Amino acid sequence: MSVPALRVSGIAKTFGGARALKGISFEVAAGEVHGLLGQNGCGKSTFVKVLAGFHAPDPGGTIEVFGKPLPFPMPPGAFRDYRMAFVHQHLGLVPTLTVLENLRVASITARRARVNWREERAAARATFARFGVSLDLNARTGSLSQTDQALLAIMRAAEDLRGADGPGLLILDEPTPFLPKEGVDRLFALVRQVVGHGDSVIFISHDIDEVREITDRATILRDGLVSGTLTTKGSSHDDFVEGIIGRRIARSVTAPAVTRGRTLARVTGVAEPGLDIPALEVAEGEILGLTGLLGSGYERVPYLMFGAREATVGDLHMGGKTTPLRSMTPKAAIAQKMALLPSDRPGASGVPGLKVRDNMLLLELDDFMGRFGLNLRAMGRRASALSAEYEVRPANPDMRLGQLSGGNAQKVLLAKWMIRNPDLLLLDEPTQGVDVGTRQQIYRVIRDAAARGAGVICASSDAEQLADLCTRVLIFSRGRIAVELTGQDITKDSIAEACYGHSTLDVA
Amino acid sequence: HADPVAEGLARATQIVEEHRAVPTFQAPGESFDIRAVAAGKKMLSIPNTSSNQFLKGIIRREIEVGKEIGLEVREWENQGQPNQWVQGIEYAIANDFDIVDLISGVNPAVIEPQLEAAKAAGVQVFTSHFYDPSQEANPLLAGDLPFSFYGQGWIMGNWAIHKTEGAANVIVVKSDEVPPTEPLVRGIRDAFEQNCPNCTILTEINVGITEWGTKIQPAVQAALLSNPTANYVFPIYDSMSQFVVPAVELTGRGEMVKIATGNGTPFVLDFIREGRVEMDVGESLDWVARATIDGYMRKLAGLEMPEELAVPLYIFDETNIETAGTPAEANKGYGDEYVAGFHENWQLK
Amino acid sequence: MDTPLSTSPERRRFNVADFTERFGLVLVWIVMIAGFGILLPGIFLSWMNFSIMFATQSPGAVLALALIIPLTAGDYDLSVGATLTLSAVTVGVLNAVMGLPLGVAVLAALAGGVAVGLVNAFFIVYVRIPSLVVTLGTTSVITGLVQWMTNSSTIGGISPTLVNMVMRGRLFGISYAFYYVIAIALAIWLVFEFTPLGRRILFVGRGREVARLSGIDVGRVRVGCLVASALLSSIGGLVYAGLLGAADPFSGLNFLLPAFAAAYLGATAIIPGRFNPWGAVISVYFLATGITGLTMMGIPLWVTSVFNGAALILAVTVSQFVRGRQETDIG
Amino acid sequence: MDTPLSTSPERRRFNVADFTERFGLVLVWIVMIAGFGILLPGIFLSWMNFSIMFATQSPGAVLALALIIPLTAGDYDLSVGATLTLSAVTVGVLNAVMGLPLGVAVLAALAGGVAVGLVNAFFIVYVRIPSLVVTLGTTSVITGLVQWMTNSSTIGGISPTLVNMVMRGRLFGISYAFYYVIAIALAIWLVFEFTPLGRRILFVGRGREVARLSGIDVGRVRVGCLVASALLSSIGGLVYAGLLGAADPFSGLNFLLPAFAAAYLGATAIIPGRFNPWGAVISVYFLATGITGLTMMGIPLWVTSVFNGAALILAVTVSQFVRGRQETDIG
Ligand SMILES: Nc1ncnc2c1ncn2[C@@H]1O[C@H](COP(=O)(O)OP(=O)(O)OP(=O)(O)O)[C@@H](O)[C@H]1O
Ligand SMILES: Nc1ncnc2c1ncn2[C@@H]1O[C@H](COP(=O)(O)OP(=O)(O)OP(=O)(O)O)[C@@H](O)[C@H]1O
Ligand SMILES: [Mg+2]
Ligand SMILES: [Mg+2]
Repeated sequence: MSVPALRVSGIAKTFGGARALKGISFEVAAGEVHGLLGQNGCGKSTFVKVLAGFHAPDPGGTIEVFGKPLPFPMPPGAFRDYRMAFVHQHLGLVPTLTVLENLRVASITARRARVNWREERAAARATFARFGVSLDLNARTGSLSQTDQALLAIMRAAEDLRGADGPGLLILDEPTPFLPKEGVDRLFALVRQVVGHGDSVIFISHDIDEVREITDRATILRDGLVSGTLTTKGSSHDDFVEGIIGRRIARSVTAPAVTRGRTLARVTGVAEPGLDIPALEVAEGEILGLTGLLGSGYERVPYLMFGAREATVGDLHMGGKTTPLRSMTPKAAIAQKMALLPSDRPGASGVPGLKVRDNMLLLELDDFMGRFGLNLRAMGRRASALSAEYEVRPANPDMRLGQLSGGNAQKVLLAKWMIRNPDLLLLDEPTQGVDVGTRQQIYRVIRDAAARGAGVICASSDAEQLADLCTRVLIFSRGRIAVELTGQDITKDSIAEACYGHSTLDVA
Repeated sequence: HADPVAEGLARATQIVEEHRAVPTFQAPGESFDIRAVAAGKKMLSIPNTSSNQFLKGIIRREIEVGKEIGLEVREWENQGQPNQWVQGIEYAIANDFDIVDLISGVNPAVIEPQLEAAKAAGVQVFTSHFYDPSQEANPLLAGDLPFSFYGQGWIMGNWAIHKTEGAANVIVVKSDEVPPTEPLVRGIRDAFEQNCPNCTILTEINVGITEWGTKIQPAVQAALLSNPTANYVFPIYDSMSQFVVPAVELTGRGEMVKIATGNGTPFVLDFIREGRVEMDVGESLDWVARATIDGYMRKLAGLEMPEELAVPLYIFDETNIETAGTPAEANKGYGDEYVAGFHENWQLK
Repeated sequence: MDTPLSTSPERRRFNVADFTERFGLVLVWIVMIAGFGILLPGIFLSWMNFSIMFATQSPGAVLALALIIPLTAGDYDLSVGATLTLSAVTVGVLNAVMGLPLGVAVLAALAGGVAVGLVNAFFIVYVRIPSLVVTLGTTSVITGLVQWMTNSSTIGGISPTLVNMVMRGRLFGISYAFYYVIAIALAIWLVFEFTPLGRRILFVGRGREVARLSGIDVGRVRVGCLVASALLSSIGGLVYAGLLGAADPFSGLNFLLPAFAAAYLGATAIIPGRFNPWGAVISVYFLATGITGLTMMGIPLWVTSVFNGAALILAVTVSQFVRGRQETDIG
Repeated sequence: MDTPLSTSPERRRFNVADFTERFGLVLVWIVMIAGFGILLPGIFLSWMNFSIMFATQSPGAVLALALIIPLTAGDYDLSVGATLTLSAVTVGVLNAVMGLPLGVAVLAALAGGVAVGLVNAFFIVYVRIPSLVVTLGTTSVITGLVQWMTNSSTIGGISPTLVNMVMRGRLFGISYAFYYVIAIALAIWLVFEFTPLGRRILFVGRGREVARLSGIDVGRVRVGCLVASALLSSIGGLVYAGLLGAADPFSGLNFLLPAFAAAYLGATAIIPGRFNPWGAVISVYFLATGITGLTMMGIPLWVTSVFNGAALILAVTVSQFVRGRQETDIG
């Protein structure tokens, strides 16, 4: 048998006192797509960062890439010598630099005498041509949408691998949460292409269907240890779920409301560049899904309603009041009992450097004012109780938010908004980077809110999530609402179909 | 009869009395027609820094005197940075000035290349009120009017002897980076050596000018606490005294420890009126300005330059402080006889 | 079901590393005091010595306290030194030169401080220029204005009432100046720790976008912090003028670097990783103790500069090693 | 299928706003020169005047250039002013006082600069203390050492060779000093714009974690930048000593704030949004032109301070309004 692409044995990593990896061993065969699965915080990203040389593992373990052992600590950039390429969980782009600089970072920061800008530009255009993408090379990367940024990171990794001679290893740490179905398809085509070349791929995702679609085998981590390796062909959806969280769960679907509730909020006359919504409303108890293809603009809606992004025209009607969107501010939105959970977790949703309890109770501070100022003890108790209620692990509110895994951080931030019992809950990719078990907990919280009479708007590119969670789904195309699905019509397939159906129609 | 303490005290008292008398004018040299020399000439005055009011006061009066005699005087405003002085001299060379006046503070050693350039271009660079007569002037200068900083220290020392009746224990606050410090402190030391066997300098605190505001006060406090016998503090430049006064008051030693200083800066004279400072050795800015121009013009006229800037030192204390005005002014209290004296000596009118 | 993933339980036990980190600076301070006490018997360990030090360092301490407010909100305010000077000379000019009543002069000085804060805030928050640039600029402008107001000369003759209220008035042998410092530190501590406002400032400093989307009026908080720091700086100016009984147009800037040093050093103590008032005050007095001790031993003053710098770096280094050399959140 | 995902096309057309932003400072500079030329006929608009200005401002310009290197890499280096002084007095002490040959003294001065850079880098990069804190500390330490080395006095009598190489030697009537500035700016520009190293620095400054994940040795880049800035500062010290023919132990710190101002002001010009050498050099001479003109008009000193600050703030404000008041990337 040929040399495995990756052989990991006994890799452990300790942060301070906490052991994120407790000695994992597994192999990735040459030419295979290998899934790496596990609950939030089980150590997947940590392992990826060990592989990239970002973290040095605890002494003892070894990693071989195509038979060559990695030296620890690894010199920066040495991963390229081992023909590895990465898409990191937070993409690894510098928002204030240009698209060109981010795309060609490996080449323009290599140990050479000078940068040939003409060549770099040509190479970048060639890359775009290959992927059928066109971005402004001079644009500030931060001004791209999250989706475009994800594409940029993926293209970059694929290019890194193309440059290597001999077989390579592509590591994708949750590349899909920002990608709509279409992007995922394209990514998978790319992955197959890469594997066709004889390269291997490690694919990390919480989306079991995706994993089943693309991988050959999958290693499952639980609690810092390998809990098993599955061969994809012989395993069912439930086998994966059981492997990941240790038990089976039934897929839950929101029960449709018997009667449609009163209209809670209505947005009218939105007309922004690339977005045109004459009217959109959400009723009490309704979970309204928004989706569409890349660039269809659906995900801007929650931000516009919340006053998080500047709007030019349009009004929000809610609670008998009409507010022009241009004068909407997050503060006013919160006063109207709205809540917004943004998709940019570390940048817009929570502060990684502050404690879980501070993040969790930020909106509730005034309620803890005692006679002598903030009642710190009561705050501690409340934070502990909430951590338990939302099953945040570890349930220590004195940890910094950044020390939690992505899924657990997401639960903290959901708790932050839910304790205010919002009337209108605006969500952007609420389960991005969240494992299947946690996903159910988050669904439960959202459904409870709806059952209480709140309206929910959920922008998501995940059709399955929309199908499970929503009572009504709007599919956007080119900034307009193209299709409305309700009741039994909402299925994963019908959503996907509606997305594509409209795109082909539009293009035609 | 051979009581060195009493004798020294008597000498000290006499020196103090001499400098308490309102100063009198003495001609710095033979009479000459200053207008004939000055007409059409241009002089650039570069102060150490334009934020020093003592220097600015002198230059303002130089400008006025210049108007009387037909000499065009300009100030080169600067913030005390040597490269600005360099720029000033280059400006003077480029714009055909006849004289550059480094008034009390610009150290010629810091700008030697420019002094050479000035010499080559025929611009005469003078210093005034910068060196002590005991110090060697920079050879690149066209001329120098030294001022007796030694005398200033000498008077301060004798003042303390006189006031303590021969038992002065002094803390000196100084800034070694400026050349006048050395002769000034030597003057204090000599006064004690010659006139007071029992007097001592307990400690000398050296503080860089830029650090006066943050370091003088704590350092003086520490010195006072570790020297319980101290009865005088000499901030040798009187602008230091604003930091010495609170140090003395905070240590609760105001009754016992007195402050004597030198330069005649108005706010310090106000301190004397308020009883927070005991004595200040002053000199008249106008007098300095006139004596400076007098010296330079003599040189231009081919006459002998005076060996020393003939500006008398005058003691301000509680007895005569009202003559300085309320609030005090920079030039009050020195009489005005000298103005007529210069006029006559310069053959004006 | 649901195995607990990590096993750090909530603990409220005594933790040596934690304690060392929080009170390390205080311990070093005590050791230093003891050391000087032995080297300088009878002189150093006197109430007098400490009471004087507490009073003398109070303008610097007020400045350090002023600084930590915008620093917590994520803005640098380099203009605190110049604002201190502006306030001192405003009192000097209005009270001593123009003869207005002290109360009026004090109010004008404080109003001047608020004005500086508003100007800073306008350019930083509204025009969105980096705070370092704006406050560098206003420092220069204020320095010029001060020179114009005072003609670059020290102004004496400030009403003795101010001197009485700051320096001459004493409680337990310590000038009132010290108690003003304590009162300000206490107020900041209470606001930072026990009010929603304090938390909002923290969030604004650590995550502007998060704060904004959480309904915090980020602009208003930043403006408030910049105005507060300018106002405190002008209080510092009053303390300085009261301490000297005069207004000195030059020294303010000299306080700037030590105040920054104290603010950062203070962020390694008491509440490590955050700018905090007690840490800042302790740092000011820690550095002052070293300098006073060295001066009393007759060490030349240049050594004190070296001490100041070395103490700052070493103290922060020690605290960094206690924390396992994590990247700090501040700075 | 492959619909184009985003549709902003690349453009290379002439753009008025863009041009204004890049060359606005230069235009304002030219207008200012013209203004002073009219107000000061025959004096201001002379080759001599400019050649003097170009030469005398060169130490400040070198310092501003030194600063932009670590600023680009995301670190503040406050110690550049102190390092300039250290280098100047090292040459003074070794050459003028101890009589060593000029070459040896110069090498020692440069070695001192490198040492300062390494010390800064050790604490910033290895111990992970914020750069502001470390360089504040080393500034204080170096200031003390300089006072010790020089006894706080100016040292004259430095070898005329140095003076010839810096000030007396002229090309087109301008002292060599100016060409050193240009050479340094050119070198930095080439490195920043045309070498992979330059981009590594930029990546490190804008996103440290990302840079590391991209395989850049972040630590080494930061160390290199800190050493480079200290080395350039010590070259600034040589220029300063050569200009004066003497070593002055106090002025270095006076250059610090103007150099920062120039670095930030420069980041609004030529390559707006990035610290860049031409912008920095132009800013130094822009501010110097204003001050020289005002001085020649006999405007009181305090106006120049106000000019300095106001020019900085207003120039950045104008550039901000051109950019539509976006948050800047620097700072
Ligand atoms: N720099 C760090 N310091 C301390 N703890 C860390 C650090 N990085 C990760 N951890 C901890 O290590 C554990 C594993 O985290 P990791 O990010 O690898 O999880 P993950 O499997 O990628 O989760 P997710 O699916 O949510 O991305 C978590 O408990 C996390 O809190
Ligand atoms: N802060 C910003 N500054 C400038 N342009 C921005 C900014 N944020 C977003 N944009 C631009 O606005 C457009 C819309 O951005 P948005 O992230 O909403 O994408 P979208 O229309 O939903 O498309 P996609 O489905 O690809 O995410 C994009 O072209 C993006 O480049
Ligand atoms: Mg992860
Ligand atoms: Mg998108």
